[in-house]
Amino acid sequence: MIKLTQEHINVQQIIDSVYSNNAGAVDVFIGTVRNNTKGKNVVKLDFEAYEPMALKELKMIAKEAKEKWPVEKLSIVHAIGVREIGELAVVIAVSTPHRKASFEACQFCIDTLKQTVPIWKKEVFEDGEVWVDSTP
Amino acid sequence: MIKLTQEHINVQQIIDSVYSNNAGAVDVFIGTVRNNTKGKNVVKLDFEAYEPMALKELKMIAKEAKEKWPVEKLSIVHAIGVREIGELAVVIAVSTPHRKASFEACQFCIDTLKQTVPIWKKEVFEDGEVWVDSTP
Amino acid sequence: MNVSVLFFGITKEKTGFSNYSFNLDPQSDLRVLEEELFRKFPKLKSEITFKFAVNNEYILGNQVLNNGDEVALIPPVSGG
Amino acid sequence: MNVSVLFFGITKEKTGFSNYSFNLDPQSDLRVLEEELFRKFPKLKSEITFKFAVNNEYILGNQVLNNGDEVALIPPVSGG
Repeated sequence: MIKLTQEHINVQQIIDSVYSNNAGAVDVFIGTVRNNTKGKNVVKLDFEAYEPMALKELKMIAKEAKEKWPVEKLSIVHAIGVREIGELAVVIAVSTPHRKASFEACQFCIDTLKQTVPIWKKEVFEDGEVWVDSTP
Repeated sequence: MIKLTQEHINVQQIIDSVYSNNAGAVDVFIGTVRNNTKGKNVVKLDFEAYEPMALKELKMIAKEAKEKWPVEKLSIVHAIGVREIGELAVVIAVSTPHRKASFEACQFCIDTLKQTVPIWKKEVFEDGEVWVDSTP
Repeated sequence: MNVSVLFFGITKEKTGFSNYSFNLDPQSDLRVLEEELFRKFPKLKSEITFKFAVNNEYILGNQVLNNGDEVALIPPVSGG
Repeated sequence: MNVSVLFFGITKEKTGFSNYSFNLDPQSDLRVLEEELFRKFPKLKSEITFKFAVNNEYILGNQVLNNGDEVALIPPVSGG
């Protein structure tokens, strides 16, 4: 399951989507909205995506992970739109026969997602808002 | 939440137990019962524990993880008794401010659990059964 | 020829547009489009950084554009 | 004095007991108990490996035992 969603992300559904009788290990990464960044209070986040390209890049990440590790199943779901503190921004789940590969593949996915996938996060503070990493 | 359980493990409950508004990352490891080991079909697993000592060792792992990484919350739940193919054997969830620590702390917990916690797994095959790693 | 340019995040904020159509001479490349963008939206040159994507693919160097191409301005991504 | 010995996994299977009480001389240590165990359950010596835990704690070397101690035979663990 690779998707972007305006709706609340259901972790259980994503985990269920990667279970496999051939897999003994599932690693799940969940990115949540923190109440602060660099010591400043965050009120909420607003995610924007270039959706067709973001989906294409997410599928490329999944493909690369499957080439590098013995992945049984892999799901990535990313939020679009406003998310309040504590809500889920991204969930990645990877099942593999043994545990080491599940950690490595999952970490590869989130690290690469943060570098390549055209999604942008606006941090909304009490006194203003800013696109993250938007200035040189 | 640190516990051993005869009941089915509820992943969502364990994930919910580690959410924190100060944490931006949760890593979850799920160990499931594979249908094979070293090429041989597995029917089910049977977990036995030295329960008071296993709980003590699990708490020591949690304590050590919290000393090494900026862990917000950490839960470990391990199955006791019979588990069929696809059922959950262990779930570990760790929340941290940033993602790298969540992966490292979670992997530390499962790696250490497998070395130190007095829990034993019997693999039941179609034609017999064996305590894993039980011979020199 | 016409190319459609999409703006996201800070590039949308700085230009005030989510998309804008440019009429370019045939055989124009990304550098030509970039000049037009900087002329039309000077803040893109002075205040931010971005990469180009053409038809959903990152283009690191230059590339000749075709009529109907979809060009996106990709400021530093921050998903996750 | 009495020490209670617990068996798990393969040690339970090989001895046929989940626990067994040993009556030892005062000041006996783990090596004394080990001899008693091997005498009573020869398969523990010849067929498997295990560590000792005393009162829920791994003991890597030797240790003098006390009346009422709970000693567990810990074969190689395989949780997870």
